[in-house]
Amino acid sequence: HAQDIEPGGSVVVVSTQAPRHLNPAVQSGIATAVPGTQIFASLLKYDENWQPQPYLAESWDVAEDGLSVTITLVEGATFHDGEPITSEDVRFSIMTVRDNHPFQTMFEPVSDVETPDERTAVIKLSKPHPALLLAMSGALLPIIPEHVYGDGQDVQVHPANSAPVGSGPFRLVEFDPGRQITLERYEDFFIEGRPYLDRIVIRIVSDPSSMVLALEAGEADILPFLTASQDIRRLESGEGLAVTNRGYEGIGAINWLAFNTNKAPLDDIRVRQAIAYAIDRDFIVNALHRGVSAPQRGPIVESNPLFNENVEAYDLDLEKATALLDEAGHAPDANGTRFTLTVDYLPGTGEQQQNIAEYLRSQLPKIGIAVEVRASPDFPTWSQRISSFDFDLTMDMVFNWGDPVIGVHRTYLSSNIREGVIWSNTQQYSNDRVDELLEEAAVENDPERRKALYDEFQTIVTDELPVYNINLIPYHTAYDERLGNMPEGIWGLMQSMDEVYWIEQP
Amino acid sequence: MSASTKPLLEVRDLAVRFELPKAGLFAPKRHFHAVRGVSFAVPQGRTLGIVGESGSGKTTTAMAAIRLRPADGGQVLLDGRDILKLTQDELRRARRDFQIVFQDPYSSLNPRERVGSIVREPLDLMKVGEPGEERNERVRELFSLVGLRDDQIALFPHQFSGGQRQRVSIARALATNPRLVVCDEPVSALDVAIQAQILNLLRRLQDELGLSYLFISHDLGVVQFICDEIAVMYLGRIVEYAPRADLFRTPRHPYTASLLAAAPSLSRRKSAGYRRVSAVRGDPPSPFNIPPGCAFASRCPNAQTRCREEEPVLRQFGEGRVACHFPLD
Amino acid sequence: MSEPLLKVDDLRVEFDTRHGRVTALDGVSFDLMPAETLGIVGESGCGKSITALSLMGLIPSPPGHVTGGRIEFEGNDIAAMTKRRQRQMRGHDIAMIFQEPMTSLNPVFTIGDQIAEAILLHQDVSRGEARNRSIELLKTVGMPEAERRARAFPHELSGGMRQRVMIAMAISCRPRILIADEPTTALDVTVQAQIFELMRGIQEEFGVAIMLITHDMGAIAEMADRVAVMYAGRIIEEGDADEILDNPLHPYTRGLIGCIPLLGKEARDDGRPPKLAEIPGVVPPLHLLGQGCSFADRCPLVHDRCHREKPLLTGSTHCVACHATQMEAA
Amino acid sequence: MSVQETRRAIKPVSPLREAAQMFCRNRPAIFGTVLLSLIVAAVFYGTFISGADPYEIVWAPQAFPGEAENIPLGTDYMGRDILTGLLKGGGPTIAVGLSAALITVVIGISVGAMAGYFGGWADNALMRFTEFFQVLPALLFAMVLVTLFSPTLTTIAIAIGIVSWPQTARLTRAEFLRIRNLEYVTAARAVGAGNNRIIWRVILPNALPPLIVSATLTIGVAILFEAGLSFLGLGDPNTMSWGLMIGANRSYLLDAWWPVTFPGLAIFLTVLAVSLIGDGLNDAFNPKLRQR
Amino acid sequence: MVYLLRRLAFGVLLLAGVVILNFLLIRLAPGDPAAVIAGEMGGASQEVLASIRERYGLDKPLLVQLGIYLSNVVRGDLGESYFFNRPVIDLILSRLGPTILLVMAAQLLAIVLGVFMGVLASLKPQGFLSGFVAVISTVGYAAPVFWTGMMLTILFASIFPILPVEGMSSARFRGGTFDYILNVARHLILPATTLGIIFLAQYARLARAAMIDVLGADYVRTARAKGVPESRVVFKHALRNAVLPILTVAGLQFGNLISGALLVETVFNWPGMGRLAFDSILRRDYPVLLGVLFFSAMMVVLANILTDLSYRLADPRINTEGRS
Ligand SMILES: Nc1ncnc2c1ncn2[C@@H]1O[C@H](COP(=O)(O)OP(=O)(O)OP(=O)(O)O)[C@@H](O)[C@H]1O
Ligand SMILES: Nc1ncnc2c1ncn2[C@@H]1O[C@H](COP(=O)(O)OP(=O)(O)OP(=O)(O)O)[C@@H](O)[C@H]1O
Ligand SMILES: [Mg+2]
Ligand SMILES: [Mg+2]
Repeated sequence: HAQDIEPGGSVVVVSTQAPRHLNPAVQSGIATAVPGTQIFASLLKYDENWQPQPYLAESWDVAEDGLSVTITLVEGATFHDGEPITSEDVRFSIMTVRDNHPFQTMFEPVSDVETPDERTAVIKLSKPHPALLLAMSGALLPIIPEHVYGDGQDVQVHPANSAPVGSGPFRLVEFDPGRQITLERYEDFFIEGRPYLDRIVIRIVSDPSSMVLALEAGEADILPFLTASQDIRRLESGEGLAVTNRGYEGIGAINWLAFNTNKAPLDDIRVRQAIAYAIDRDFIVNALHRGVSAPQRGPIVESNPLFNENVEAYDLDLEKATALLDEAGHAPDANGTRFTLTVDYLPGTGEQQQNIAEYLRSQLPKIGIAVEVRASPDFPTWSQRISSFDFDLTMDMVFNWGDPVIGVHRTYLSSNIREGVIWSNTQQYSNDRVDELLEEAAVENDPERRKALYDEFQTIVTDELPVYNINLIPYHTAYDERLGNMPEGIWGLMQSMDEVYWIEQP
Repeated sequence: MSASTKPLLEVRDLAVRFELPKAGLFAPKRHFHAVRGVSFAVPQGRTLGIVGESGSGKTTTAMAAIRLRPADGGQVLLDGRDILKLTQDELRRARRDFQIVFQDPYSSLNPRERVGSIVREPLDLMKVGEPGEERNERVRELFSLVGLRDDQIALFPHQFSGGQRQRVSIARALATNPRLVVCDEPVSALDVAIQAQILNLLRRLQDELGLSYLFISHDLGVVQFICDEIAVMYLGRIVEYAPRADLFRTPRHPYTASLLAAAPSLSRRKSAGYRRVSAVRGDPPSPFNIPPGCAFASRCPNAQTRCREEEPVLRQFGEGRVACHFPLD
Repeated sequence: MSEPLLKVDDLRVEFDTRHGRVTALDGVSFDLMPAETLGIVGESGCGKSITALSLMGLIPSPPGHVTGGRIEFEGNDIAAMTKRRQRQMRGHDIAMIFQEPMTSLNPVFTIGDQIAEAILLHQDVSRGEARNRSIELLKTVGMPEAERRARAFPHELSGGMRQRVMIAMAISCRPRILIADEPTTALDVTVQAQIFELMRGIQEEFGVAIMLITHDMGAIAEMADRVAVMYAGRIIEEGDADEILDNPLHPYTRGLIGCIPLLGKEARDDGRPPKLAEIPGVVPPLHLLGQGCSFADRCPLVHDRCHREKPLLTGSTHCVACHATQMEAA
Repeated sequence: MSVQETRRAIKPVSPLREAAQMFCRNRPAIFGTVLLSLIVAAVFYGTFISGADPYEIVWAPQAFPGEAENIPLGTDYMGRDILTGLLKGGGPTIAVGLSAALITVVIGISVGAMAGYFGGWADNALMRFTEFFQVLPALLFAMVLVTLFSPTLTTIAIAIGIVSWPQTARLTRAEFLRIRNLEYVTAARAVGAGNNRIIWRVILPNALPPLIVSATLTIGVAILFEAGLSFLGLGDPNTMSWGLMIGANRSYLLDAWWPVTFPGLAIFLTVLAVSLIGDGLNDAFNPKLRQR
Repeated sequence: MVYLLRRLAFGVLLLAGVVILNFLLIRLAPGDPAAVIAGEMGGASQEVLASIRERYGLDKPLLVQLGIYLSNVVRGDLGESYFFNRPVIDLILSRLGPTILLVMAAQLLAIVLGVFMGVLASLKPQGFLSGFVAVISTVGYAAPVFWTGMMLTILFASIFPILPVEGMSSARFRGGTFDYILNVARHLILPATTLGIIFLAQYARLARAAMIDVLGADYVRTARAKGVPESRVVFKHALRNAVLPILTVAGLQFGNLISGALLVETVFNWPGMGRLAFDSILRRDYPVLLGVLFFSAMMVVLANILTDLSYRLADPRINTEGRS
């Protein structure tokens, strides 16, 4: 149907997230990923069925023993400065990401990348690494030019991070930090005839209502990463607009309540379970989030094939909760209060975090736990508190990033209890069996066996509850109906928009 | 009326200067000498008048003389004691001997205080008499002395007319039985009818209490009415200093003469074809840069070269003293 | 006797105050002859300035209201004139100088401009011409270095000079009448004398009629041909200057003259001048004025009738409004 | 020898009573007073009598005002009752306003009085110091303070106080400069009063009227400030306040106007009442108007 | 001239003070900038933290850091943003324009309209208009500015969607300079009005009071006595003088304007310094925050100097040195 597509036109994307710079190789997060995946191409794409698809890599081949992967690059691919993209650049990119990206598990097993010829790269692994292919897609492995970033400067603060020479379908025209990013079609993109759009403008808007208004007024065309239920509901009924939650499976953003398992009384599993039983997940999902978000029962996103259906769901049961607390020896005082806990939350995402924290304040007293909400004015304050283990309960939002190895292990491995590092095992949960299971799963190439390992892991951690999973962050994209081929893979807009086109230009 | 010759207050060589705003960031400090070496004496029970145009330094002189403003030189002897050398504490105690009445009856009374407590304040501060009834009694006594009624004690200043306020001021000044009262133009803000009431009152009080006045005015009529001796100031200096009768009969300084010529009188009638021929021209020079020589030279009808070069000193001439190279006779 | 230049008849001005409506001028009548000087004296608040302002049509409204009376200029009723003509009259036919030379000039314009503005308003001349004339005028009023001073701002001048500027402005259009509201009270005596001299000179040169408002009896003696004495919003005595000064009829006028410590009053035995005459009490506030004579409370000659009935101004050349005096005369 | 008085003597009225009379004749000021009384009564009821919890979820989120019987002003994004929020949130809001104004007044008057009274280098130094605080935009500076020292009601009140005192200091200084040269101050010195007495007993009472007016207006400013900080998300989340209600509901503005509008109105009416009273006091104390 | 130099010199001292005060304040407050930077990168280990500290000089003693910072500031280098890894000065300069545009537009609107209303009201102090101005000025002052902005947003987004409520220009916009100006102007209407209303209220009230005062002054009476037509009395003689207190206040308002702009920029997503400041506070991007504080203080200082100068132009009384 490519013949029917009339290329051209520009698209305005609005977002509240301001990227620090545009190089996803050294920066995780949505903000950098959206423009980053337009500017840089990855080796693979992932389709909505979690299957790898060719992109910069024409083909790939995983060795029997799982200890090497051979990549063949497409022909004629060039960077935006016209230099050809070679296997050297692939090697450089993988090494840069391995050494600099915060998700260390992605390429940690990579021992070397061999480059027998310009278009062939052989990735050598020290141990089998089933997560590798996923880690080569989306924003996780941008192919960056060695001749730019390999000049010896610290790549973390490389000037080219803000003025990148990319490999993807769009090239940077202007990066106005905190305000706007303007991208333009790269004429020599390695896929013939693509991209269809001439121009992408990513505008950073501080106020969510403004974004909604802009979309309604036709001033903007795409509003990704929308989570506020009222905005979703409003835009769903908006004329000429489409709203979808597809394309976010890979991120797998889980909204959860984390326990400081090292601190009394939360070091008692029964107390954690009691709290879980006292929380009404249905109320949160259906009333607070008006049904836009999906319940999440375990540590692996429910849409991921690895999810274990049979984990304990902790449906609301106040009697059981009180019984557990009684059993744990926390008798209520004259006011009916057993003990007081503080709950922190990640600032800035009200409906997902603060509202639930506040809900806890009104809910947990029902089982005799007084709750004090402790606000952090900004992210750094919160991250400081949590990563130094200065908390009782905290709401948190952690991403699966496709493969458990990348996004799940970090929360549960006892080896990842790292003071000062946020989104490590800040719950300080430690279970030898869990450590064992995760280590095995990380190197297990057989899908069946891998699933079994993860099933057991999921059962254990939902029983022992270092975190109580609440819901999947209801990421939605609202866009102009007249846009065709909106990315539907697991990475949503953190994926190249080279196929997006205007069915009918506005 | 006792007319002792021993002075109650003697001021010697008093000097006051004010700092002027600097011209530039690094410009030197500039000063403006408002009072330049002024000496005079107020005898016990008598009145010394100081007259002069506005800005000539009358108020500054008086204020410095009772240390309400720092002096930059000179001596002020009250009964032989130098007021300028007293410590703050001594000064506070000494203040009961000298008090002041201000020009503006509207701004000299604290509007937030009842007049009774205004008059009582000096008694409290200087611990005169027993607190309580004795002081209240004294306040009532003072009220009747200055011609106010008892029932007005509890009123606020704004409920009085200008003349009545001036009476309150006088009562306050008299509260501690001072020996010297400085009157800084006490009647110039008042209507003529009221002015007469206050002048008569001041004279009566002097007779009854044996007060000494240092009386400042720019109105020669008033000065003539109340003063025994008169000092005429011009730009920070005394230019003539003489007993009343002599000054009015035979002014020695041309400036004094022109003041007298300008003073109001009912006898100079238009109907009688009176035409004023004032010899003095123009305004006083700016006090900020007084020319060398005699300060009055620029306006003086008799000025000679010497006047513009050499500053005359105050010297005995006739009955009084005069600072002029060519005094009139 | 020639026709009066200005004829004021039964002028009445009221003010809205906190105490309700008060009468500031109550039936004021007088004439002003060409080239004569009429002195108006009285204590503060008796209505002198209000009289002057109402002649200029400058009573601040609100709170003031001219509620009665008639003012004729050369036989024409001012109230009947158009607003435009009234405005022309101001400054052109009747000029006024005020008590406070410090505040009466606009601080943000040069004095040359302010004089020139008056000229431009009333005469058909060019700007340059107006400027030249204003310099001329400054010379006329004895301003040293007139050219330079024309470019000065008011704050750069002394009080005496500012009053000269006011006079220059007032005479810029050769007015027929010059109203001087206490022109010298704020000035030093030696400067006062110079201003009086200047006014006298101007009167002789231009033949203007002067209405001199003052509370200074000496100034009256020296300047005025005729005198009107005001008390609490009324004229209580009027007549030739000599008549009033030598033979005051109203007890208030007598008190007023007697209470001034004037030079040349003979001394007592001890060498001091005699005690001053006193008028007891104060001028009553306007809202407390009663039915009768407003001076009754302070009057040594007061009797019953004074509290009941307002005395009328009677007499031909020397008029007085006092029951006691009138009875005596009768 | 007593002077004969005018028979119809002026009735003695103390200046304060006179000001009170002026104030009572000022219709907007009376309106402000009544309004403020009503608000304070409601807030008092909310704080001390009503037992309702403003954080309690009582109904479906964002219920329209009057949708159910017990929620006349609707609910917010969490389903919390807005009326309860208004009643409970007024206390902290007004408390922050009052205490910030108090801090402002205390610092401002002390600094201003010292500078104005002593003059010279003390004045110079103090005024330079004041200017220091004045060149920083107040809200920005307050934001920095609040973020750096964590947002609690106390820090917020202190921060607002710290950023707003310079104006009071300047006003106080100006008044002291003016009054210290008046003759009654010299008179006080002439009868032996010391600096302390002159500053606190003579000058301050006379400088008070404009300061009272300014303090009144400062309460309003402080309330607006608190609201501004809360709006930006720098309020104290554990204490319900009007600003917090606006800030929290802000992102739901398009769907539900009432959770934002009502607290906004509450702030508006309170500040309005306070400034009407301030204006009334100003007129009442203003000697210019009183002369007539 | 000497005066101007002195003012400037003092302004520089003042700014230095502001910089030092804020630097110390920010550094002494709880919170480790290195942890913040690490957090922005997505979490990091102790070693990374140490390298970050070293990279940004955070490992040196505080006073040394201050010294380095000051000497850099003198050279026009405000450091590098922790968050964006870009020179702070670039970030600020790109935001300065919009803020100045907003602030100036609001100020202009407030002054022109406010003074006009105030003058009209002063002519009849008891009249209807006067009452109206009194009401407007208290009402405009009492409403929280962000709330007004939000109400306007509802009004112009939901009810009458005729004006843009977000941004400074359309994201889609591509066109000539003139169209661009129009586009920006349309976007400016709501923010400038919102911000202007508070100040309009104050200027109207001030102008009314000042005019009533001035109209009762002796020199106005003199002008009338000269026969000057009333309109000229009002607009030439009186207004010139009444402008003086307004000027003073206008200068002093500058800081408040910037404060207000902070809120208005947030409501209307105006891409100015206020938002940069707010974002940097939340990100603990201290170099940017310091830079913004420095720049806004500088704007206030400059505004004060300009006000002073214009005051000197408008009021000849201050102009003469060695006053008498
Ligand atoms: N605080 C001050 N600072 C600077 N100069 C001052 C100060 N007080 C007075 N002067 C100046 O000192 C000179 C003398 O002032 P002073 O008040 O003593 O005059 P005066 O003779 O009392 O005048 P007046 O008749 O106007 O009261 C004047 O030129 C005045 O401007
Ligand atoms: N705007 C006003 N509102 C109310 N009353 C006023 C107003 N202007 C003047 N008056 C009253 O009118 C009366 C006469 O005032 P006027 O100014 O004519 O007095 P005056 O004789 O000129 O006094 P002075 O010698 O003090 O200048 C006074 O009692 C005054 O209180
Ligand atoms: Mg004096
Ligand atoms: Mg008058």
